[in-house]
Amino acid sequence: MFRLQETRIDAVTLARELAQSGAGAGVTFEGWVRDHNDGRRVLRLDYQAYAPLAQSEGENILAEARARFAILEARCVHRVGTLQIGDLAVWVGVSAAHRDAAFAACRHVIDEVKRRVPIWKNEHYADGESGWLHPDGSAVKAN
Amino acid sequence: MFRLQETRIDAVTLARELAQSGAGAGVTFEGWVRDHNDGRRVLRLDYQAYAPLAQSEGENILAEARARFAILEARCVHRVGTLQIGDLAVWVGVSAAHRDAAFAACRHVIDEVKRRVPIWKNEHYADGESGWLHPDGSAVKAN
Amino acid sequence: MSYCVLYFASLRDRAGTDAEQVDSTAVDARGLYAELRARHGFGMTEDRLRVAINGAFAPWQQPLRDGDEVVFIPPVSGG
Amino acid sequence: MSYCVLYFASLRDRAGTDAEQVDSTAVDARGLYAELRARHGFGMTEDRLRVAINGAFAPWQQPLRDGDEVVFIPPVSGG
Repeated sequence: MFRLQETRIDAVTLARELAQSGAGAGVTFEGWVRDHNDGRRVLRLDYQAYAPLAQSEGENILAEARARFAILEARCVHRVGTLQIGDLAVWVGVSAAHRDAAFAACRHVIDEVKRRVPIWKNEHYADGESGWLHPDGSAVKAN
Repeated sequence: MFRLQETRIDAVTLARELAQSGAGAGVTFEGWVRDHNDGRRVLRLDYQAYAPLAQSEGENILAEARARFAILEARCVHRVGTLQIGDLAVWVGVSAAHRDAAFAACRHVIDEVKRRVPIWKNEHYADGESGWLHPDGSAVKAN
Repeated sequence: MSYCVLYFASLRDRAGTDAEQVDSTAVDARGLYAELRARHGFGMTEDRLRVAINGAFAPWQQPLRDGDEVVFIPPVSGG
Repeated sequence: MSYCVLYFASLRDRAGTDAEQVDSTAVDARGLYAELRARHGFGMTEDRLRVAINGAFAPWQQPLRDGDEVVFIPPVSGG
């Protein structure tokens, strides 16, 4: 299950859905809005997504994780819209019989989501500037 | 914070305590009681601990994790007593600015807890047998 | 031919719109981007972008058909 | 001398108690375990155990003092 949503991510409910009687290990990753990035003070941020492609690419990543690792469940929810410091931006949860697979799959999912899913982050800084982050090294305020 | 407890582990409250404004990543590990182990059907299990040494060894592990990885918080709670299938037996939570450190530290803590902390698991099987697990290969029902 | 182009992130800011209908003689995304880059002054070169056609990643040289939805995907930064 | 020995897991089951006061001439944990192994019929050899004295891991040859709390730690299986 991959989902984009504009409302608060309910990690408690999501985590509960991972549990199964055959599962011995659950690993979750939560990505929160940090108050700083690259030495600059961040006030809030906006996420934009190309929703249909983000959805299908997110589902692809979860399917790959299930094919590649001995896991039972893999889920990911990503916020879009405006977020404040401390808000949960992305949640990944994986359950498995054993912890090796759960850790590896959880890490794989968040890495691939950050690498491939068409979602963009616009950070608003304390100095009044803002800019879309294009993590291959393009400058903030790239055009 | 390392803690042994006989009552249900409240993962929700524990996870909430990890959050900080400088934290961008939170990784949790949950170890649940599985309904099977080594091909045998498990009904329930008991955990016994040598509490004072478990406590100090658990604290040592968390201190090592903080020294070795760029993390903000690392916490672990382990149940003792009788647990049912699906019960949360151990919870590890780590927060950090970045996910590399959070994943590595969380993995390190659960691995070391399983390796070093004097806690023992007695599995009760569907066939009526039971036995302490001594994971270096000693037989179930070892004396 | 007429294409529906969607813009995201810095391309959206630069274009000043999230979508536009583009009448163009370009036959693939490469030609279309060159045209739009000149029109809007996008700084990003083609090698930094990926292309999606009708909601799926596609090669730059895939022939476009009338009515296609075309999206130029800047480096992503989710998570 | 008198030691307080605590038992856990399979050693507790075998000894039939979680703790006992042991009067012994053993001067270290190695000697004490040999004595208790003979008494209770523990199957586990010394190389599979660790020793804790007064709540801290300790070497087998550390001299024991009267009143010490001694624990033989079977391979752990928490988590």
